[in-house]
Parts: sequence; structure tokens; C-alpha cells
Amino acid sequence: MKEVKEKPILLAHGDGGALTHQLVQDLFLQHFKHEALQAQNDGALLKALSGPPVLSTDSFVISPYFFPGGDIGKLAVAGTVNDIAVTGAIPLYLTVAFILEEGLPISDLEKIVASLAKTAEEAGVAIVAGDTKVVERGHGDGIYINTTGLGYMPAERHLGYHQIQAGDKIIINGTIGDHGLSILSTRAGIAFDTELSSDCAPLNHLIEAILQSCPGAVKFMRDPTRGGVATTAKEIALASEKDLILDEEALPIGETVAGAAEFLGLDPLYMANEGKVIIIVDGERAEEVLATMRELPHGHNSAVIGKVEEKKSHKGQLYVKTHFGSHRILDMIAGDPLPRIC
Amino acid sequence: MKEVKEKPILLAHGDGGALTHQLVQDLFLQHFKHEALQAQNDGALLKALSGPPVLSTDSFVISPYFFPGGDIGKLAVAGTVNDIAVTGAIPLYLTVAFILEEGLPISDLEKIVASLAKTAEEAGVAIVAGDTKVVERGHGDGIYINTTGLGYMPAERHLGYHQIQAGDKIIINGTIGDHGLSILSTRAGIAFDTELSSDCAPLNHLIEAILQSCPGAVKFMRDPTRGGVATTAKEIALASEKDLILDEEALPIGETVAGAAEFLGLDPLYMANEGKVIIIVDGERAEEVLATMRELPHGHNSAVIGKVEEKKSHKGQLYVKTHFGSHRILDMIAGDPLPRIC
Amino acid sequence: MCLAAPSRITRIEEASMMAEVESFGNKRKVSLLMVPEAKMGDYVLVHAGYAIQILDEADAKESLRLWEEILCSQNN
Amino acid sequence: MCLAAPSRITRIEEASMMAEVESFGNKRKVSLLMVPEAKMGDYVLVHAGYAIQILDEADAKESLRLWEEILCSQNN
Amino acid sequence: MLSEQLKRFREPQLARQMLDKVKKSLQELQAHLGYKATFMEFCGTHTAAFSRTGLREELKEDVNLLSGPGCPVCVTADSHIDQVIAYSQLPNVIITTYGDMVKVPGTEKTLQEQKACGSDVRIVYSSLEALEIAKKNSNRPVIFIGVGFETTTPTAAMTLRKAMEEGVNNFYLYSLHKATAPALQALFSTNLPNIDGILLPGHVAIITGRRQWDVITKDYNLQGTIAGFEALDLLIALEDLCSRIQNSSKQVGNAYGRAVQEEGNIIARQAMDHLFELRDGPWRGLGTISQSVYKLKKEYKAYDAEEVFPLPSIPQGKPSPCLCGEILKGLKKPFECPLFAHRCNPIRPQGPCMVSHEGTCAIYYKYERTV
Amino acid sequence: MLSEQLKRFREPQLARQMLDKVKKSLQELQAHLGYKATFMEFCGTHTAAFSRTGLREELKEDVNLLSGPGCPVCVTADSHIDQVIAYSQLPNVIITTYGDMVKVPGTEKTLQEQKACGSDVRIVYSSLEALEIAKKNSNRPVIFIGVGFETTTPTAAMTLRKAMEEGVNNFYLYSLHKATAPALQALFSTNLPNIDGILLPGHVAIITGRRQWDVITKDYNLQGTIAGFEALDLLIALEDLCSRIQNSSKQVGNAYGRAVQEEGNIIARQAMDHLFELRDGPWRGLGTISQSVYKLKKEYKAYDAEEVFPLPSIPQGKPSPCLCGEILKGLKKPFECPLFAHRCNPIRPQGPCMVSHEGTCAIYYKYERTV
Ligand code: SF4
Ligand code: SF4
Ligand SMILES: [Mg+2]
Ligand SMILES: [Mg+2]
Ligand SMILES: [Mg+2]
Ligand SMILES: [Mg+2]
Ligand SMILES: [Mg+2]
Ligand SMILES: [Mg+2]
Ligand SMILES: [Mg+2]
Ligand SMILES: [Mg+2]
Ligand SMILES: [Mg+2]
Ligand SMILES: [Mg+2]
Repeated sequence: MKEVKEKPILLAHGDGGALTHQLVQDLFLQHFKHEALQAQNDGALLKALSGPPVLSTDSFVISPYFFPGGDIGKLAVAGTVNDIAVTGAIPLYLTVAFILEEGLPISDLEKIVASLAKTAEEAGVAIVAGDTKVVERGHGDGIYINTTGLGYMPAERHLGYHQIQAGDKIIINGTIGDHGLSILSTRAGIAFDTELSSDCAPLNHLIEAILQSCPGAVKFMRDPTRGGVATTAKEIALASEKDLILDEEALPIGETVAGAAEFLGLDPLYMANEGKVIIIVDGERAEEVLATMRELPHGHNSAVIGKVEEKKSHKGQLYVKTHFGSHRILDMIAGDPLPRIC
Repeated sequence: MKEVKEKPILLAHGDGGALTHQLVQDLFLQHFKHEALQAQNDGALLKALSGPPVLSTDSFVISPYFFPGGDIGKLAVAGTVNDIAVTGAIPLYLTVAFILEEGLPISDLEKIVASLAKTAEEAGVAIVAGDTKVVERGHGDGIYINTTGLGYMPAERHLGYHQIQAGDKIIINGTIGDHGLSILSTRAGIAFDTELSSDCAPLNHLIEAILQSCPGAVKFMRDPTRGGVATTAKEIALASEKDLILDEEALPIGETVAGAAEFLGLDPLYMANEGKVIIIVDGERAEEVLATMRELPHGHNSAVIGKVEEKKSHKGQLYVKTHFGSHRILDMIAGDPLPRIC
Repeated sequence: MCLAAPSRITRIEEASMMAEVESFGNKRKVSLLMVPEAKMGDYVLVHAGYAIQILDEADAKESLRLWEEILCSQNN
Repeated sequence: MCLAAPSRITRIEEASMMAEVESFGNKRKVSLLMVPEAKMGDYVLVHAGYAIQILDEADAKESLRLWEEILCSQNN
Repeated sequence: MLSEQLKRFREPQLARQMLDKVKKSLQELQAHLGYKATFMEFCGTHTAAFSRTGLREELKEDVNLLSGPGCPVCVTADSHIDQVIAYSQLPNVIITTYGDMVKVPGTEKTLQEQKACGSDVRIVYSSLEALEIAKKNSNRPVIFIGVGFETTTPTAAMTLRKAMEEGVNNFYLYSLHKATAPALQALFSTNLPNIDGILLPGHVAIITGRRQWDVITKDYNLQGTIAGFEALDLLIALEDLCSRIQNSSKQVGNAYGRAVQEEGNIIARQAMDHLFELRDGPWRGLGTISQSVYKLKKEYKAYDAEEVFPLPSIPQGKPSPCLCGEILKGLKKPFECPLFAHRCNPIRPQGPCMVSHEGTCAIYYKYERTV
Repeated sequence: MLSEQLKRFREPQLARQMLDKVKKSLQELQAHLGYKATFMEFCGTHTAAFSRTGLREELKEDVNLLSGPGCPVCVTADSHIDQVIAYSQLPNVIITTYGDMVKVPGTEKTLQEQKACGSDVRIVYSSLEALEIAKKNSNRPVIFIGVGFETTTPTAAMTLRKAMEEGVNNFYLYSLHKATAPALQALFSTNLPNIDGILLPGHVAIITGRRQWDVITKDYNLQGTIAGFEALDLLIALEDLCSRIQNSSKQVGNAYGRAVQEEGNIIARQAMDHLFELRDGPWRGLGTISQSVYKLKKEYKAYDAEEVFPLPSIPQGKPSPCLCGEILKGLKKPFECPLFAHRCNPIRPQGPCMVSHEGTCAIYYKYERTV
């Protein structure tokens, strides 16, 4: 962690006593305005849901916590909102739990909290419960954040692996690998100057618009975060017991990402994304979905990147069709060269 | 962290790829059996709730992660279950997010996961979503856990600060300070051998039994964790705008706790508890509640420890009545001498 | 800072002059370098890791007896 | 391990023989110690932090022209 | 069994009876003197005990209790805290010290804030642990910041002796240890608050012995009694003090006989005398007091942080508005400080008296506020 | 603009046309030879390129492509990994090395596992970063584990020279750098797989120059062509190789002319020759090869980790069931190893060929499995 000039977080900010209260009053309650949080009970009592609950949790340990195109606060909201949205549910509430490292500049925490609040507002979700712990210097990395999201599943939405069929198409809402490679450009030892920036964004409005505009077209969705498009697509292949075939020529990969991946010897298919969703759609309706998406924020560069086929072996596999037309197999990531990207 | 002899957690266990999957398959899914988790979607789709949702989150960063009377897994379940239960709600589901430090012995993780699963079963809550991140050695402390709980509020339960009135009694379900002092006994530099053990336990069954057996008697509840009974009682005094008077002679403090607190120069009233609940009850019905509690697991040593009075100054205060009968004021904790107790 | 708590000696390591002392189920290691004459069962006052004095049982008994007498006679 | 990527020199620090090289919007610092004759605008192959060779534009052009001719004639 | 007697000292019943007797004695004393007596408790641990037990409140009609300078953390000069912070920024250094020290404000910040900014500062309960840390980090200098009066000074001496015997050569002492007698002397020779009797520090007296305190009666014509720390101990000592004042006793009393002897702990005193010598030094609030600070003798300079790591003297910051000085002399009570419980509180203490568990302001903040 | 040409090399259109031509040439070659030709790509980067582009699959009817020993990580002996792990346990040491090295199994564990157990191991992309780490940690020994063939060896030499010039005296090299020529010699003098032509390593040849490879034609009567790494480069090289075989060329070809010159990079070679000398040393799978390992000359022993930190030789563990040796010689393909994709996979590699991005087994695992 950088040398701290400004007021630092102290261990006493996490002892549940007077300094913790000060932090809650002067910082968190200033940015998070939902009544359930303001009530400061042990648990937040919320309005009854309009459908069965959907829960999702993720911790964010990204290093550095400020990065080109975002920060850990924005990421923590987008990540969990997206995890709920890709199930087809409507995200409503978030809990936010901070693990702060002694010495974190309070001004950095303020920026992160403000960004978190702003992103939550964009996504239309409310922060309704929180927690703060402080760990000694050398037992953290500035700040770790857990967000847990609660949403509800509207009636008649039944997305799932079981819906996926041969003939379905695979759509992504834009370019691949931007987040992973932009984080990478900040890392000591590799650091390079670049125009790259993370794609980090909440996608719930995009997703909801697709689901409402093209009812019945979407079979399944996932956000290709850690492990990238390849790992996520492979998981879908395994769970749906279908083969997924990505088309190398159709993959939207920015020139800057491609260039950086090349000199680092990395494959953009394995690079994390934080504002992307892989959508498996009814093959017949792929163009309709694509047209809808291209009109929407975060959807302008949407593309069909592959298709679903019956499995050719005992289990579903992921293939990529090369420029020469042959198929080669793709596996999950194993040993990410760059940890702590989310 | 101790020198690792056994198989350690590697950074690759957190890259979202093959090793992460192995950990999920071979460890988490073996212990956590709920169908929503087993489905391995981004978000867990749950059954509709029988009342408005109640959400609560806490991260656990306790050091050491194994301690007399429990471990971080047990604590992580009990802590969040209790936070939901004290609002009067019924806890149903938990999400669990791990931040593992590179080098954590996998065998330690297994013990913690097993304990977590066992405690969840005891409490009757299901683990429905999870997450695993790995941070480099020197950026964590073996394991941090976030649990977020979802429950629902049964009809006609309206606990709250506003219910608290002069004449109410303050009850606790057993001895004070056991958790904090037992953690302390393990700390480098202070370490002492002791018969102490943490009181860490989920209290939702106890609480539900009280609420059902003595309808209307309970005004408000909180679990006196970080900051201890004094800090929690002070918070209640401030929020309810009433004076709370604790009776020094009535405080259930074990001899071992008292002895350790004395030679460390600490006050058990400020020591954390993890299996205790402070219950503000209608003064008329205190004996009835007490009798009920004493019959129940985790309630045998319940005691009335104080009473509520109209505030004597501009804000609600916390007092303790000393052995000589005089009152002295108590404040919140400020600068816990022992961080990382939960 | 000048806190010193009474504890009973339950074990002595002659070589290092370290002792285990006990109070209400809590055991600690302390140095006996300042009270080398201390023996098993003695009550010592412990400060900053050292036993700094052996408590005098006779004096404690006598003192209590005295005050109890005075207070009893006064009350009657 | 023997990966080497072509990049264009966009700045040279004579004193340290370090250069900034660019490829598709990404800029890195590399050492020119092995290709001291390199100049602004040259394309170099970069390996393990060093530029190890200057790419020969004439050869690249010639080679492509040759193959395009051969392939064209063949296809026709 | 002694354990039974020890328990009796802390049971409330006997203490409650004793309280009645002491109140009566204080009333008799008032009749005798013609005014309500003022007693000072020298020792911060006594200040804390009076408040925690509620005795200060119970006795307030009958005696005026003043708190003295007997909190070793509180009397540490802010320039010394600055010095420790400077040590902590030396390359590779590990600072070890007692818990309260990390919260004491220097002129700009506390050691705790410096720790959050990256210095390696470790809290220990005993200098023996600091020595263990030195052994485990043999390639790093480990500086132990020694604070305390005669109760604590010999423990530092013993540990340093052990370091020498074991050939540990990366262990250094920065001694802020202070002597109680010169402080009392300074207190009574200038601005003497009007005191009728003094409760003397029980644990200091364990080391020094009872007899050394007779100087108080002899030189200052003041009655004193050595007191223990249970409620009953305090009451017995007050009772003893009342009778000494009425009888113009020629020596100080010992109401803590189970622990304090005539000659004190001779082994401890010898160790102290062997390694340390008294020099002049600053006390927070009391100014420089001659021959009041225990410093290592020159022959042990290889273990003396001040010799091994000479630091440029640190420019003095602004004088703080804190009234600790007056409070430590018993001239003011915390309530009289305009910062008390407003700008100054245990979260952001403005002076050391608000830091230590035995600091008068911290004790009054915790126990004596009525709102 | 050269950038336009460089783009052309990677565009699929020209490569697709070239593929047809190469297939035809290979079929002609088959007619000429009377059997399907077997080519070896020496270099792991070529192995990866053939698989990633799909060319191996496209060409499998027309040529048998074998992978050679040209993956420097793969040929690192397990005893050397054990040695690095032992270095990493020396007090205060920082180990710096390239990423793949941390996953290579020694006899008991990998460097990555040792790191998780507390050793300070840092991955760098350049030896220059390792030197920076040394400068920032001047009180700790920083050992750089140098791995690689002639492409990489001069970068280590240059960095070491810089360390000397700048007087950095806590920077040490543990050189596992290897020479390509002796490996090919060893390969072709024992158990020679039946090879009709060889694709020569383009980036090694940038340093060595084209001419040094003529020995292959002269001494082993084998045709060879230096190849670049784009799909088009590979195809052009194959085409060149076909014609050389049919024409019994007297020298090796250069299908990577935009980068490889006759004499190579003389500055780089001089730096290498200046600091290093060749000694005998073990290669994983190939046994000890004489004059094959670049070690620092004696006059630079102050920078040589092996001289400065002599370690007791490490007892040999059990021989591993891994077939890397056969694979590296081109005698077996990964599918023929019973562990492949079962007990041995990128999560728990049993041999280094499953570790490196350029390891034959890892490449086949990633790209060549059909199920
Ligand atoms: S209240 Fe604070 S500022 Fe005032 S005298 Fe006490 S410590 Fe100093
Ligand atoms: S598959 Fe594994 S065990 Fe088999 S040869 Fe390759 S690296 Fe060795
Ligand atoms: Mg999730
Ligand atoms: Mg996620
Ligand atoms: Mg997801
Ligand atoms: Mg909390
Ligand atoms: Mg850190
Ligand atoms: Mg909570
Ligand atoms: Mg809680
Ligand atoms: Mg709570
Ligand atoms: Mg997750
Ligand atoms: Mg750690």
C-alpha cells in the first residue's frame, strides 16, 4: 500500500465502538440513504417481494482498487447486480460489507463509497445493510468488499441450462477481455501505458429490456467474469450437455486488447469481463435479439459469436472454429497468470 | 500464518477456473446440499417467502480462526443467524463468501467448512450461494468469511426501539464476556492457558421459542457482540431515548472471565459475546420470560440484569448501579485493546 | 500500568526461573527473577510478566480479622 | 518463453538506452542495448524487456509481394 | 487458604459496612479540621478504582478526592512521543511497547497512526515478550519503549539483564521510566494544592518499601497511607489516613500489608540501581524535574536506543491547549477543562490523561460523567 | 508502413490461400518420398502456433508434425527446481523468475507451492524488473532464475552487466540458460526420430543468425527452415522446407527474413560470450548434454548464485513416471502418455511439458484434445 499522507483507517474504526459509529454516521449513512439501512438494526426489514427471492454473493479483492474505467466500489455493485440479472431476476437490494486494511486513506474509502452509491443508483438497487471490519496492516490490501444481492424472479421466467438446445446462438454484448487486460496494465512488473479501460458496468437494465422486448427468445445468460468467455462458455457446455462452438472470426476483440494480449502471450478469451453477458438465444430469434441489443446502452457492439450443437462426445464441450475452419477444443482457465482481477 | 505442511491453497484456487471448480465440487458441494447451491447458477432462486424479507450481512475476520469453543465457520453462521433472529425474523438462507489467503492449509479450510455446515444445520438455515477468492500471502490472514442472511418477518411482529418504555426489564441469556476473553487467551503476547471457551452459538431457536411462548412480552433484542454488553446497551439507550440501568451485582460474569479480565485490566462489560442476546421485556412479564428461557438450550443462565427508566438528560444514557448503590455512566467502547475478535 | 493481579504458583521451572501461575482457571507464565524465594502454592502479585511480590497470608488474615471485629462491634 | 512481439519505437531516452514502444495503443518501456542503432519509428521485436531485433521492412514487403504473386498466378 | 482471604477483600458485604465506618470517620475528621478534608490519590490505578467501584461518588459529601500525577503514560512528554515516532521510521526497526502508549498524542500524531502508515509497532504486555520478538527477528533492531514507575522499571532492568546474558544484540531500550519521589517533591514544592493526606501507590511501594515514604511526613508534614486496590483496601486506607491526621502520626501508614513490606523488594531495587541512574527529564505538565528519569548508565550504552540511534532533536510543535499539567498536579478536575468530553474524548484524545486507562480524564470520561 | 505489412502476415485471407498451396506441395513431397513426411518443429512457440491456429489439424493428412525439445522450461531438470526451492528457503532471499517456472514440479513440490508456504517468490516479465527489485530491497539477496535459450540468455547477460555497472551487489543469477545447438546434436545422435525436415526457431535465430544452422544440413543431412510465428509464416516455412527437401538444398532456409539475418545479433552474442561459458548439464528427459548450459564465468562468481550460496546437493527423489523425455525427443506424442489428461493436467502437472505455455503436453491438452 502506498505511503499514507492523509488520515488513515485505524484498527479502532473496526471495533464496533465509537470510531465505527463515526464512520457509519459521517460516511456510510451520508451515501446510503435507504430507510432500512438508516434504521441501523441488526437486520434490514424490507418490503415484501413480488416473486420468489434470488440471492447472490461475491467478494471483490481487486488490485489495484482504482483502475482505468472504474474502482472496486463500482465493480462490487456491477458484479452482484449482474449475477442476479443474468438469472432473469430483478435485482432490488444489496448488502455491502467492507474489510478495510489499517492505513487505508479515509479519502480513498470515501471515493469508493461514493462510486458504490452512484453505481447502485444507476442500477436502481438500494443498499440496505452493511458491515465494516478493519484488519491489521499486512493482513489485507487496502479494501475488500463483499456485496450480496437480493432480487425477485418475475412470473413466467424460466431461464436455465435445460432450455439450451442445438441450433441456439451465442450472443455477447460487446468486446472481449477489456477488464482483464486493463487491470493487467496497472500491475507492477507488467505495467504498460494503454488506452484500455475496464468495461465494468451494471447490465440489469440492458438485460431486462431484452427479456421484455423479445419474450421467450433468451434461453440462458451468464456474465463471463473470472476465467473469461472461454471458461464461462465451457461451464455452460458442461452443464447443458451441449457443444458450444465459438467462431474465431466473429469474436469482437478490440485492437488494443489484441495487441496487449499478444505481447503478454495471453488469450483474450480467458481475460475477465465485468460488463459483458453471454446470452444463449433461440437460433431463429438471434437477429431480433441482436437488433434490440444494438439499440441499448452497453449493447452497441453486440455480436453473435457462436452456436450450440448436440454434443459429440460423452460430455458437452467448447470448441472454437479457427480461421481455417477446423475446430479446436477450449478448456477452462487453470492458473490465471494474473490473480485479483475482481 | 503457521508453516504449511499440508496441501496449501494456491492463488489458482481463486481464478474461477479448474482449481476453483475442483474446490467447489470436492469441498463446498459436499457439505452444502441445498438445491439452489447445487444448481451453481450466478444467483440462487429460492422459494417465495412467507413474509417481508429481512437481510443482514457480516464479515468475519477473527484471529485465530480456530479458537476455544469454536471456529470462524461456526461464528460466521451464528453471527448472521443471530442478527436476523434478534429483529424477530426467521432466518432461512445464508450466502457464504470466502477470502482465502494463499497458503491456507486445505485441511483447515475443510474443518471450517464442515463446522459451518454443521452450525447451519443446527440453526436450520440453508447455504444457498457462495463465492471464493484467494489473495496473495501477506494480504489476508488465512481465511475471512462473509455471511449474508435472508429471513422473513412473521406477521404481527413489531419489535423496535420505539417499543421500549420505562419500567421494562433487561434480560440476558447467560454469562458475559466469554467470547472476547477466550479469543484473547489465544493471542500472541498475551496468550494464557484457560478453561474459558467462546459462547458462540446460533440463538434463533431460543429466540423463536421466547417469542412464541411469551407473545407480546419482548420489546426489542440485540446481540452484544463487538463492544460487548456495555456498547450494545448504550446503543439501545441512545436509539430508544431511554436510560438503561445495569445492576453490577446481577451481571452474570463467570469466575474465570472475571479473573482473566482482572489481570488483563479489562472490563467484561466491553468484551464480545457471540451466543448472547439482550432482551428488553415488559417489566411485568420479565419473570415469565426468564422462566421460559431457563428451560431452553442456551438459556439456562438467563438473568435480569437491569431496567429501563425515563431519560434523565437530553439523551438516553447507560448507567451501572455499583455495589454501593451509586450510579456511574458507561460509554461505548473506543479503541478495543484486542482487534479481530469476530 | 501499575496493575498487578494476585495469582497462585502452580509450577516452577528452576532453570529459567519461570513459573506457571493460576487465577480462577487462567494460567500464565511469569518470571520469578524478582522473587527467587517463591515456592509452589505461594500467591504472588504479577506485573508486566514478572512476579513482583509474594503475598503475606498472615497479614491478610490478621487484617481481615481486625476489620471484621471492629465492624461487628460497631454494628452491635 | 521465446515469444517476441513487434512494436514501434515512439520515444528514445539516449542516456539509459531505454525506449517507449507502441503496439495498438499499448505502450511499454524496453531496453535498446541490443539494438543500439534503432531509431524513432522503427519496428522492433521485443523479448523479455529488450528489443532484440529491428524488423526489416523491405524484406517483409518483398516476401508478401512474392507470395501474393505466386498465389494469384496459381489461382488463375 | 489465602485465596479465601483474597476473595473476602473483593466481596461487597464487608466493604459496604466499611463504607459506613469510613463516612463516620471522615465526618469526625471534618469536625476536627473545621473543613472537608482533601485527599490526593497519587496513583492512576487508585483513581480508576475509586471511580469504577463507585466510591468516589459515595464519598463525595465527606471528602474531596484529587487525582495526582501517578499515571506513567500521562506524564510522558509529547516530545518523547515524537521521538518514538521518529524511531519507528528508521529502516527495519520494530517498536515494542505497552498498549496505552500507541494512543498518546505527540505534537502531530500518535504511534497508532504512524503504525497505520506503515511502521512496525507491536504491543506487548511484558518486556519479556519484546525480548522474544528481538530473538525471533535477529536481523532487525527491536526497540522497547519502557514506561512506568518503580513497579515497572525493575522489570525492564531484569529483561535487559537477560538480553545481555543471552547475547541478544538487537534489543534496545528507550527508557521513559520515571521515579515517583521526585515528582511528589516537585508537586509539593510548587503550587501545592491544599492537601490533607495522600494515598500512596501500593504497587510502587512493593518495590520501594514502606519506609522510603516517611519522607512525606518528615519533609512535607503530610500524612500518607499506602493503599491496595480493592474497594475494601481503599476504605481501610482512608480510615487509616483519617486516624493518622487526627493523631499527627510521625510516619506513613501501610494499609496494604499483605503485599508491601518495610524494605520493599530488594532484588528489584538492586537490579534497577545496577542498570539505571537518575537524570533530569521532562514530565508532561510538570516541566523538567531534576533527577526524575531512569536512564541506562553509560556502560550499557550498547543497549540504549538513545545512544545507538541518535536522532536529530525534533522541532517543538505548538503548545497544546490540553490542561493535563494542571490535572496531574491536582489543581484542576477534568470537568474544568473546556475540551473535556467535547473536542477531547477517548476516540481523539487531546492529551495523555484522556488516553491511559489510568489517566484522570479518561477515568472521569468513562465513570464520572453523569450525562 | 511496416505496420500494414505486419497486419497482412496475420490476416486470414492470404493464409487460407497459402494453406491450399502448402497442402499441394506436401502431397507432391509425399509422391516424391514415397511416404508421408515427418517434420519436427524444434521450438515450443511453433508447437503452440500450429495448434492455436488450427494448422496442425488442417495439415494432419499431409504431414506428420512432431514437437521437439524447444521449450526451455520443459527441459529444466527437476533437481534444478529443487535447487531453486532450496534457495527460496534461505533467510531473506527473494526469488525472481518467469511465470511458468513457478508451476514446474520438482521432485516434491513446485515453487508456487513453496511460495504459498511462505517463500518470497516474484514473477517478472524481464530480468530488468528483477534488477529493479534488487535495487528496492538492497538489504536482501535477490536471486534471478534465468531460463531460456539464446533468445533470452543475452537479456540476462545485459541485465547482469547493468547490475555490475550500477554497483548493485545483492543481485545474483542462477543460470539455467541452455544452448539449442548441443540439444539438437544430442537429439540427432541418439534415438533419432525419423525426421525429414525441421522448422528452426525464429527468435533464437535472430540472435544466432541463419548461418549457424547450416550445420544441420552439413552434419546431419537434414533440411531445415527458420520460421516465424504467424500462420502465414508457418505455411511459408513449410513450403520452403518441401522445396528444399525435393531439391536437396545445401543450407537451411530462412522464411523469417524480416527478423532473422545471416549473422544474427552480434551485440547480443558478444554479451553472452563475454559473461557466460558453456558447461555440461542435465536436461529433463535428455540426460546430461555436454557443453549445453550457459554458466557465468568464474570471474563473475560474485554474481553467481551457485558460487555465493553453495547448497548441499539435494537427494534425488523417485523417478517420475512422466514421459516428458520421450516427448521432448519427438519419440512419443502426449496422447501416448498414460497420465495425459488423467493424472496429468494443467492443474496438477506431472511434468514440465504440461506446465509451460509452450510445453507440448500443455499445448496438446489445450488445443488438440477432441473430446
Ligand atoms: S480533557 Fe483532554 S485536553 Fe482536557 S486536560 Fe484532559 S486530556 Fe487534556
Ligand atoms: S502428459 Fe504429463 S506426465 Fe505425461 S509426458 Fe506430458 S507432462 Fe509428462
Ligand atoms: Mg456470485
Ligand atoms: Mg460474479
Ligand atoms: Mg457470474
Ligand atoms: Mg456487522
Ligand atoms: Mg497489504
Ligand atoms: Mg450485520
Ligand atoms: Mg453481527
Ligand atoms: Mg448484531
Ligand atoms: Mg463468485
Ligand atoms: Mg498474513
